[in-house]
Amino acid sequence: MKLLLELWTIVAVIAGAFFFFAGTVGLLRFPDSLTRLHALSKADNLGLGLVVLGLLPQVDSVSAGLKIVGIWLLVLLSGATAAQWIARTLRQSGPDS
Amino acid sequence: MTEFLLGAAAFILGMVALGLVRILRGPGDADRIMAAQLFGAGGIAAVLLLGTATGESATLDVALTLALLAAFAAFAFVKAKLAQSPGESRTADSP
Amino acid sequence: MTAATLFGLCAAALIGVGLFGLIVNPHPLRKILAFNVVGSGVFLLFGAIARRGAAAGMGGDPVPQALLITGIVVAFSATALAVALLLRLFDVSGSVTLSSDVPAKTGNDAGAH
Amino acid sequence: MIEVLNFGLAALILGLAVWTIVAREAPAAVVGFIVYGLLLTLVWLQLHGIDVALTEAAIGGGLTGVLLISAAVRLRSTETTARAQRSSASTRWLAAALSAAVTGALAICVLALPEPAPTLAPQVLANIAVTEVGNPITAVLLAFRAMDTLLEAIVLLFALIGVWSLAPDRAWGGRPGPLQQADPNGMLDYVARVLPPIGIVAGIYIFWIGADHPGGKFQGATILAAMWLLVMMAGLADAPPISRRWLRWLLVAGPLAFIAVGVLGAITAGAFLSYPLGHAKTLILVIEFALMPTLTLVLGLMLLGAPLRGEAP
Repeated sequence: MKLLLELWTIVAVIAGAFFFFAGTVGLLRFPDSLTRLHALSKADNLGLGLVVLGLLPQVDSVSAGLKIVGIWLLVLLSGATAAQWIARTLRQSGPDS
Repeated sequence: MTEFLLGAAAFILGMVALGLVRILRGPGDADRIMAAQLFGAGGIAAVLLLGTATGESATLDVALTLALLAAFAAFAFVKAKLAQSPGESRTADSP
Repeated sequence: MTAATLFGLCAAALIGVGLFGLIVNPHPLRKILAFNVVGSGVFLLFGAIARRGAAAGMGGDPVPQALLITGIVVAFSATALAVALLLRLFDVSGSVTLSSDVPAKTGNDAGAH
Repeated sequence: MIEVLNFGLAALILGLAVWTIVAREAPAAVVGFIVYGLLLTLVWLQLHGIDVALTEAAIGGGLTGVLLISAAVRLRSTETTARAQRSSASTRWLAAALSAAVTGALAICVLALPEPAPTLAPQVLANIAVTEVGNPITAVLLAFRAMDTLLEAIVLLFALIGVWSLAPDRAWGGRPGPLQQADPNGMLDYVARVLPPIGIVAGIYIFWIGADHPGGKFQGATILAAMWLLVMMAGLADAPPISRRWLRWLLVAGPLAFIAVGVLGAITAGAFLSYPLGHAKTLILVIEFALMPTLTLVLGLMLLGAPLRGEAP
């Protein structure tokens, strides 16, 4: 059981790290600001989410588990809002502002 | 396990740090803010990984604070930007 | 190399970088930024010294750490005051230059908004 | 692994500091500085200063970033003139030499620090039981070096008065910050309704655990101030006019309570700011509770800047 949980942690954290990698590649390689924004929102939502899921078996109390899930939800909320807002300035003034 | 978590933290930090090249290249301020956002998410992930690796539960509160304030700079940036062009912001406000 | 020495040396470099920016950057906002870099370098140096004082089961000497918290908050208030001064100068004169040989824009209503 | 991480952090921090100095445009430099604040938070964790990391996360990464990015966007038009005034090559070389000398001297000092390092940790540990708080940082801030904290609260208040005093005459007593229009269908409006309740709970939580675990009033107050700002940014509430009596009272309540406890100590325990035996924790809590609203208001109002509008909303 313990081995299984450790395996879960390793798989999920590696998957999360992969999304951060993908987000960075997108941020660097995509041609314009809106596509880059798209790549970025994948990274902070899924990357952090998978890391949080992976860490769940490793935390020492239920409250700590709830706390890290809450942290993820907070980042989802504020990240999505920030992305939408950045997109709004882009639409308004063109990508090169 | 500890080594793995530390390694993952270092890897994620390294990745989002590469994304900081966007801050250097731009071209716009919005792209720079995006790089900072990505770094914020990566930084929170790294803090969580570090905290779990060291078993220091208070580290989670640092991540909580970061998560609460992560997007504030982006909000302030957009607000200031919209205030610069008040005429256009009205049209952009309509859904 | 221990973490304390590494970040102590890093702090020394930060203070140098910030000092350079403080002298050569003509824009006052950039001077405020550079000043904050110097400040964080000083804090980091202090923090490295606090880390070296780890004893009695604590990860660092709590006295300098507590002073650091005080310092960070006071540095923020100084930055806020400096930015407010700068924005007021901009509102009144339309420019933020600190040198007297560049004529400031005149005829602008004080604090017009 | 931990060495790799530390070296990476140090290299990144240095790189971002250089970027903050050499970037062509101020907003670009400020974004670099925001990331720099986040990295410093990680460094504080590596240096075992969790309380400091919390403060840096809240103030260095959060509030300072908001303050500077708004100013940088507003001052955009002034940058071209400033660039024209670039200092001469000789000045730059002199500045570089001076900076290198300062860095060199400090580096030598760092490498020559005495071994074993002097520390006050054992003294703190020996005396912490008297204060009845569990977090040594809180014990230092509010008992062993309470005078520093008192003066800090007063300095913050003076800084706010300084910011206010920059108001144009006609706006004195009015509302600080620009007038924001609410946008009922916008995302910011949504976040400003959802996030503050969570943020307020989190802020009070960080404040509350400060007695026994890392956390405390500064960090908690910063989070509360940020939530207040978010509501004002979204246009859901307007900033209060600075002439309001309740506002003035709340602003001085914290320092006044602190001084009152100090005077009480002078009467009952023989010295200013010393606590009578057995009542230390109660008095520390009184001070913290009184300082909390003051700090929240001071930090929030400082970010809003000088009043620019009349009393009318």
